[in-house]
Amino acid sequence: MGLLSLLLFSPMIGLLLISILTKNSDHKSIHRYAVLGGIIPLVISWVAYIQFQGHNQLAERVSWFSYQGGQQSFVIDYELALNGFRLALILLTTLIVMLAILASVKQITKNPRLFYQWLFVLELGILGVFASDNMFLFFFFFELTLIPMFFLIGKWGHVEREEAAYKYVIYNGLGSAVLLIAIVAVFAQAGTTNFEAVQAYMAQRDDMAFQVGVLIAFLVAFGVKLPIIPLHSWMVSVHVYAPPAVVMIHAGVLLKIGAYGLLQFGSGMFPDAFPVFAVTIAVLGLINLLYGAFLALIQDDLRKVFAYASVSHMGIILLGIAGMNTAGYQGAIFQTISHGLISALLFYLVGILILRTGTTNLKKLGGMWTAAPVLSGLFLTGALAGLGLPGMSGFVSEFMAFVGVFEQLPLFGAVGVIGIILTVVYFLRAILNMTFGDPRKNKYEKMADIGKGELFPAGVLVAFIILIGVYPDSLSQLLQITLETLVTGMGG
Amino acid sequence: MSAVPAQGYLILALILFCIGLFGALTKRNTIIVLISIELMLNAVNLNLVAFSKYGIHPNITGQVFSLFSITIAAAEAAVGIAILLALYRNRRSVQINEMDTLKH
Amino acid sequence: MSGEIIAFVLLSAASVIGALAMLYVSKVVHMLLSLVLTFFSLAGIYVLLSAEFVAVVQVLIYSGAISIMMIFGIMLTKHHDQEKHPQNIGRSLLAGGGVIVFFAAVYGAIRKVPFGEQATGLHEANTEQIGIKIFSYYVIPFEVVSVILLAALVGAVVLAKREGDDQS
Amino acid sequence: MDLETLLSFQWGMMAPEFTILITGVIVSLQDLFYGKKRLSNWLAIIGILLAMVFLSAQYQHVPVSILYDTYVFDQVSFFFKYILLMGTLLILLMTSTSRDEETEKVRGDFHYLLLAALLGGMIVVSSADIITLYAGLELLSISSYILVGLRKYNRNANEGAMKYIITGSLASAVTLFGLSYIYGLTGTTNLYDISREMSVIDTQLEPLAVLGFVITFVGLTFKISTVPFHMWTPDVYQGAATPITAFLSVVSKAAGFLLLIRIFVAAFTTEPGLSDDLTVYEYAIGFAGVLAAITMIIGNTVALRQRNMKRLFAYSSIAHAGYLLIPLVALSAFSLETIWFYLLAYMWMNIGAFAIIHVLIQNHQTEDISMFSGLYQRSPVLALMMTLFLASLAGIPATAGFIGKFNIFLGALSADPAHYVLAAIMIGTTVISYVYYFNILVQMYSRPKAESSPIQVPKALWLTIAICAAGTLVFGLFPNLALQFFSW
Amino acid sequence: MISFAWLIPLFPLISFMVLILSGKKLKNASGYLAILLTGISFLLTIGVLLDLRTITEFEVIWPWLTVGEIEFQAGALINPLNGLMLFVVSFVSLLIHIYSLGYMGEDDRKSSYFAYLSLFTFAMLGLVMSPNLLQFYMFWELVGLGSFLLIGFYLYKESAKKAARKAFIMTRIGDAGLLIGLILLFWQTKTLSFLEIFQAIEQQKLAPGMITLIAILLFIGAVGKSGQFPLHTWLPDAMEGPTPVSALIHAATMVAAGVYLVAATYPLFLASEWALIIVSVIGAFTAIFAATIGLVQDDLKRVLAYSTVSQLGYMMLALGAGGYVAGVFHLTTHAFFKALLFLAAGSVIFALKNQHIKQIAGSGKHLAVTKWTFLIGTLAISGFPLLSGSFSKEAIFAALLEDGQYGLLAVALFTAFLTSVYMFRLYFLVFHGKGEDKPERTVPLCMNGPMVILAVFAVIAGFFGSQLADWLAGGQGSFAVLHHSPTWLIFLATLVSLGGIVLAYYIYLRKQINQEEWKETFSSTYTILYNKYFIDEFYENTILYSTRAISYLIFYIEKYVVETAMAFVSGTIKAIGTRGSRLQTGQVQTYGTVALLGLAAIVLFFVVKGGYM
Repeated sequence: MGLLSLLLFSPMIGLLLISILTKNSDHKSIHRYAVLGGIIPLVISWVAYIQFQGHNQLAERVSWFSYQGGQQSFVIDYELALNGFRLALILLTTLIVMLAILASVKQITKNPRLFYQWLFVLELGILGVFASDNMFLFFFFFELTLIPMFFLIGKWGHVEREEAAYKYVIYNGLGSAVLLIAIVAVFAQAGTTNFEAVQAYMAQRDDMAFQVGVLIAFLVAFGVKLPIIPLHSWMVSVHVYAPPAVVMIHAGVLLKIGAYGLLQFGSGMFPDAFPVFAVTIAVLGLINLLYGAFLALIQDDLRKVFAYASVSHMGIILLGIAGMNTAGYQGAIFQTISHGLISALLFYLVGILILRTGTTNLKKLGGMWTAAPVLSGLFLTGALAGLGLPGMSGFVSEFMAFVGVFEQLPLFGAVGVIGIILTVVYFLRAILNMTFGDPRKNKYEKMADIGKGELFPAGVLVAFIILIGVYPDSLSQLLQITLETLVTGMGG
Repeated sequence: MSAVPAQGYLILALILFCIGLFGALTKRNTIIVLISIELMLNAVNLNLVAFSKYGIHPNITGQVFSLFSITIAAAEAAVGIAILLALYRNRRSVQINEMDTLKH
Repeated sequence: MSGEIIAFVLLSAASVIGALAMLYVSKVVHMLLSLVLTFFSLAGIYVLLSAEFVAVVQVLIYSGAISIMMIFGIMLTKHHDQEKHPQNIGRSLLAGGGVIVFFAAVYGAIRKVPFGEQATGLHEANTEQIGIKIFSYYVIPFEVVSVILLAALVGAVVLAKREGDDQS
Repeated sequence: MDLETLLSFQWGMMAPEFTILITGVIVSLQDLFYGKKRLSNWLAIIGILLAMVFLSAQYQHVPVSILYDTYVFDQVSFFFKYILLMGTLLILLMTSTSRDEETEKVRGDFHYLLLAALLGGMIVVSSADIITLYAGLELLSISSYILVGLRKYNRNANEGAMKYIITGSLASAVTLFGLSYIYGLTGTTNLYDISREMSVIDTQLEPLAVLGFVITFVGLTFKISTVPFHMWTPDVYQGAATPITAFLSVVSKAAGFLLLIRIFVAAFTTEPGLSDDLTVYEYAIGFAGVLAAITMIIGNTVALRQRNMKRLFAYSSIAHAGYLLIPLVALSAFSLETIWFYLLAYMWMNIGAFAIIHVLIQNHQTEDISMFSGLYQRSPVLALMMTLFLASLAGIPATAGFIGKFNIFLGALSADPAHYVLAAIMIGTTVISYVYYFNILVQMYSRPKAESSPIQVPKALWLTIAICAAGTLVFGLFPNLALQFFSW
Repeated sequence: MISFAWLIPLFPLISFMVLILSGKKLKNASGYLAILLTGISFLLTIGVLLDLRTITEFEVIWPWLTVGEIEFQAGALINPLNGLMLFVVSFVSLLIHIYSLGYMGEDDRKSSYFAYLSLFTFAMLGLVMSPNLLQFYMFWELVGLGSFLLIGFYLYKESAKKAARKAFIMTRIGDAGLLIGLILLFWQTKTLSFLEIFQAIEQQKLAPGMITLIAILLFIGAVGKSGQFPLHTWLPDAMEGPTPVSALIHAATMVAAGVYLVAATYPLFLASEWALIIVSVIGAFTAIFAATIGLVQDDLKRVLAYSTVSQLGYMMLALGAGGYVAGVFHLTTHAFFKALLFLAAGSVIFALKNQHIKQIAGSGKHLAVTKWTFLIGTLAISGFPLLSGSFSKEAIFAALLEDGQYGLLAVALFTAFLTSVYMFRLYFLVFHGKGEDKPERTVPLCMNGPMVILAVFAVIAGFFGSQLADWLAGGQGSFAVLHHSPTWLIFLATLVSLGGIVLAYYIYLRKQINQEEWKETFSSTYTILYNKYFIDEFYENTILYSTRAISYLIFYIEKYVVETAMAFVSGTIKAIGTRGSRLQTGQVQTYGTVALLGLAAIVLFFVVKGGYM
């Protein structure tokens, strides 16, 4: 078993540890083993990072199954391979899952054993999505995330959790349905699902209509995941009703599958046809950016604000992709990573806030800073990162995305910049209303500030956000070869 | 030799089949429904026998087939009646429209 | 020659009348009896079609066994049962419409189908031919039918048997 | 025919059928004279195992036919017999320690009839002659009718059986009507001969060919419970005892599909069947696509409203039949493989699910979905297994159901022209099906438990569940095991 | 020394990080730590300045972000302009750190305050030594952050919250323009480095229209930051912050960054006539516009704020009229005297705990040092001869004259008059008169010291005009010339300045002209001026209102269109299910009928399709 497979299946260790060594009632040891189970993939993923930096091509291929149909044979292999983008996402995943586990230690009191079991299955699915080197395997793991998420939302969420869970399942089910159609359509033509092989096949086949059709399907499929307006309503419900620890993973990593997929499937496999969609994606991106921003402006629930902020931020990813050039793609990728970190941070803090006050209603909150300065400061930090303050990761990604889109579509870029003004407005509105103002208005005057132990996950996230913001080359070096592949369809 | 065209038999069979079908779908008494189905099977047999004489490649197989069909139909009818008796014992009714506890 | 036609016309008329009567009489027993007429007429038509053995079997099984069984069935259940006009008229109309459409379509399709020569050898040792066929080609179905009959027998006994301890 | 010819056939190839037949006879005699219920069960299980051993000996055997091509042993029959035997075996295991009194009374008959139905199925699978096929089909059907009605003091069972036999006879009359046209057209009942005749058919006979095709097909939709002959399914499934329901949904359906394949693929796909160089199959199969679409939609949407688990699974089974029609519509080199694999997967997941439902019904005396409430607290393993089966039914990866659906998909989209609409409907309705499958999951994991008493699961049932779970997982993760097994 | 220039901003950064991470542990030590580290920066700056006499340009860069073949860099660029700015920033910042020691002495969030102040200093220092526009933009935003945090420092006050938010948002609007401009510039020149951009412009690689567009976009950024019309409204509100902050950020440094931006990218503006015209017109308009508002405001700091806006308008006006040196010169002198004025105002507020000039009327006279330093500042800003303001203003007038902008010159002169009026209004009202309120506390030395130092600079800075021109010319080249006015203009300017003082004297000190009467006479004008031309209300009712309207529009779209579409789909599915389920009547004959209808339909279809009938 190669390192990648080890990494991919390492969440199973945690799952087994919890399943075998703990009993339902023993919450303490469940949490302990969960943390241990979260650390294992984290460590392995960093080992993989070091290996990768040492120019070790991490790739695995085992033949899996195949069909013989007439003249053509259809082969599906178990193929894992890393590139910079995937590695970055994997590191993000293991990190955020780890932090989500830490967050859950306090937040999940109901049946934590089952919770962690599902969480590890979810992690397995996400890692699989990012590690797989062919469409089938991608889909395999993509769909695998459905059930764990369904439970994590539906069982441990708040208020309308089950509706949210069903919404999640239906929307994502439909998205993956469309994805499956497209994947199989490509597979039926090419006889392989390997990304590179498909790309090579499509290049020599030169069937524009087919490629465009398949790309539309991909756009819809990943548009649900990303989400693209108007396929977003599930995502808002999930943000609002899922437990914050799960939203950390959901907003931090799961949504990123959409961006990853769009890049990997779109420009990774159809570099010739993908630019046809530049304007479409730019329009969608703009709509996302502005729609999300305007809605975030008037929400009364902090989680809704963050949810629509996510919608808005995904617009920037789309705009970056619409640039169809290195800068744009890199911006999109950076935004992917950066938004992952930021939303994980924000929802980590939301989780803490809920533990303290039991509400995220902005009308009920106010003047929190006096009682809880560190928590408030962290909220402000998160918001500043979200609104693209230089020195934090959000800025770098927004900047590159806009640089990218400006090359061909300056007008879209210019309108998009309006969106980033709105970003400031809604983030400050929400955060300042909550943290600033008269402390006497704060019903939770005696709320405890963030504890020492709770500080660690937030600190780690802030550190990464600032690291990328201050020295973006730490991430971008990793991506260059991938980007070359995406833009030119060559190399790699 | 015969002046009766093959179509004659086929159309007769079709008519009987249709009547049987209509009876099976509209009659109230379960026994009549069962016997209507037997009528349909009869129509099939007529078809088979007619084809064994007038078909594209007429041969004896059609008659053999119809024999099998008759036999099996008898078995089916017997089972049908048996089930009906069991049902009647529980419900005191042979009205087919009263069998509707299982629905939706 | 024309005798055959006359026979065909009479027999087919009888069978159709029998079948139609089944639809329109109101007493269940009468329905059954009118169908017996149909079964008999069909046996006659089988004879016209050089299928003497089938005709005999038809008489034995349909007009005999099955009809008797059905009459038993009626007697064991509500034998005074009268068929009322269907309450569910809409569905009956639909069924009627469906039947008519089906009839018209199939009729349209088979109306013009040309058939070639007719078999001539069917009369000769009809039963033997059938026997040979069954015991050379259709041994397996023959055996299977025996299993079917056995199963039906067992099933009918199990289902219809009234168990002493249960008289409620 | 002299004895020599008769003996020249390789009767040995029929060993599995004979084994089942003999087992059936032994079981019924045993029941008649000794009446040891438990023994019947073990006898039947041993018989099936023996038959499977005999069958296994035929692996990679060259195709053989006996009795003038009326009965064949080829690859297809081999694999489908495997499903039938395995499915029946699992169901027998499932019932071996039944605590259901009603079933207990008729246990001996139950085994005998089940074996008879199995025999019918095996004959259907192997026969290459319409008469044999019909006889086998009726053996299967009549045994099934009785099996459904076997709980004769149960009103639902009576009603189910009655509906079953009425619809079934109606359907078999329709089927026969269609078959009679096919016979008339070709003058033969042998499928190979039919196929030969079809290739030299006169254009004027085209109506007859098409009618024969269409009417027969519609008649046979009864067996596989697709539109338009699908409506009996929920009523009968609800009325029948749970193991019987499982039998109907898996074994009987598998036989039905093979029947369709045998008749239509063997008989109607020789070129050129019709005037414009299309085979009859290509000309007419389009409507099956429409039927498949309607079936999938009806099955999945109506299932949304069900609270009775057996009805729910009946509609689910209708929907699955709809999926399975797609490979027939998009006929290609691996349609057969696809159908087989799906039926195999369906066997594991559906019998597994029914086994759990069976346990719960016996524990709760209700068939309502609420019987799943809090299953996770009461029996985590059972809940986990059910999750696996439901995931597989819903087509979630890492289960056999997913690979099965993927195969169907691949078939539909690699056909020429690709059936995008059908694929889209299939996958869309699959998503709808998530709702009702996941509803059960919610019941199991998120609802308070209905009763606190521990669930009693007989050992043999554990065996069924374990085998099914293993099958679902193994074939989901390593589909090549089955796919390579299939293409010997 | 100059090669270590890049270290300069790092010390405040260290200060920021230490203070923010230590939380409340470093109570009193926090101020000293911040002063120490800022002091080191200041010393380094001096060292750099000394080196700059010989080396006119120094650049150090590192790769920062690789994007395919493009590489964005970070580093430090030291040229005379940057050096000057470094000096101004580190010097004023140091003084204000010291001043704050006293001013913020009793606040228990002192360490946060110093942390923010350090953060701001870091950002401002980084800003003025950016070698490229990207880095410039980043620090530009960061100074905005510092400003935001400090404006909102009294976070329990609703008004502070609003002001902070407003500042951030309004400047962000300008920033958006800047961002667009710099990205456009990037795609035109494939670089963001100042030096390479200037080369590209010299080689005329850019279309003239594009240059104008880019220049205007950059200028929008400057407008936002420097509180120019129409994005000026945040600056007066920003006075919610502690007064030293107003002195540092909203008078001396950050708001001047807009001017610095225009100066730093001056070749770009020079290449476009229209851009220059727009800069000068906006500058002139803002100058007079803010001055008129300043005339009637009653809040001590607000008057100063409008004065700042007005003076920044001056600088823009100068730059727009080709007065590069004049603009930078005025920037420098303004930094000193306006910081001084704010600090003095801060002492008043510190001592009297009130900043409404009518309520504290005359009480300022008890604070001797404050009174005199404030007077020096007032004289300097009013252009009193031989004080720094007079020299820099005169340079501006000269530049205008040279450029032939007579209309603008007239505006500038009138504004100078108004400036004297409102500044002396302030002075007379606060420091002369009855003065009943005794100060509650005395102003400590650490506050007076910086004021005195600044006062010295406010006096003498004006004499270095020509040196400054030479200094700047060393780096930039041809456009760095100091224009000299003809004598009549000097005379006129002095007259205007003195006239304003005299008018104020008569109105506010001698009260010979009854201001209440004027208010009556020009009541509508007064109302307009007092309410700042209703600009805030205008924005409230147009932009904010329409934004909210769009939000609600989308909200309803979301609620009705998106949700309805969803409900429709799920409703359809459920309806099919319901229909299907209702069809399942339990009547077996219905089942048969359905099958028959299906069969009939299919057969009919094929019969019709085949044309058999």
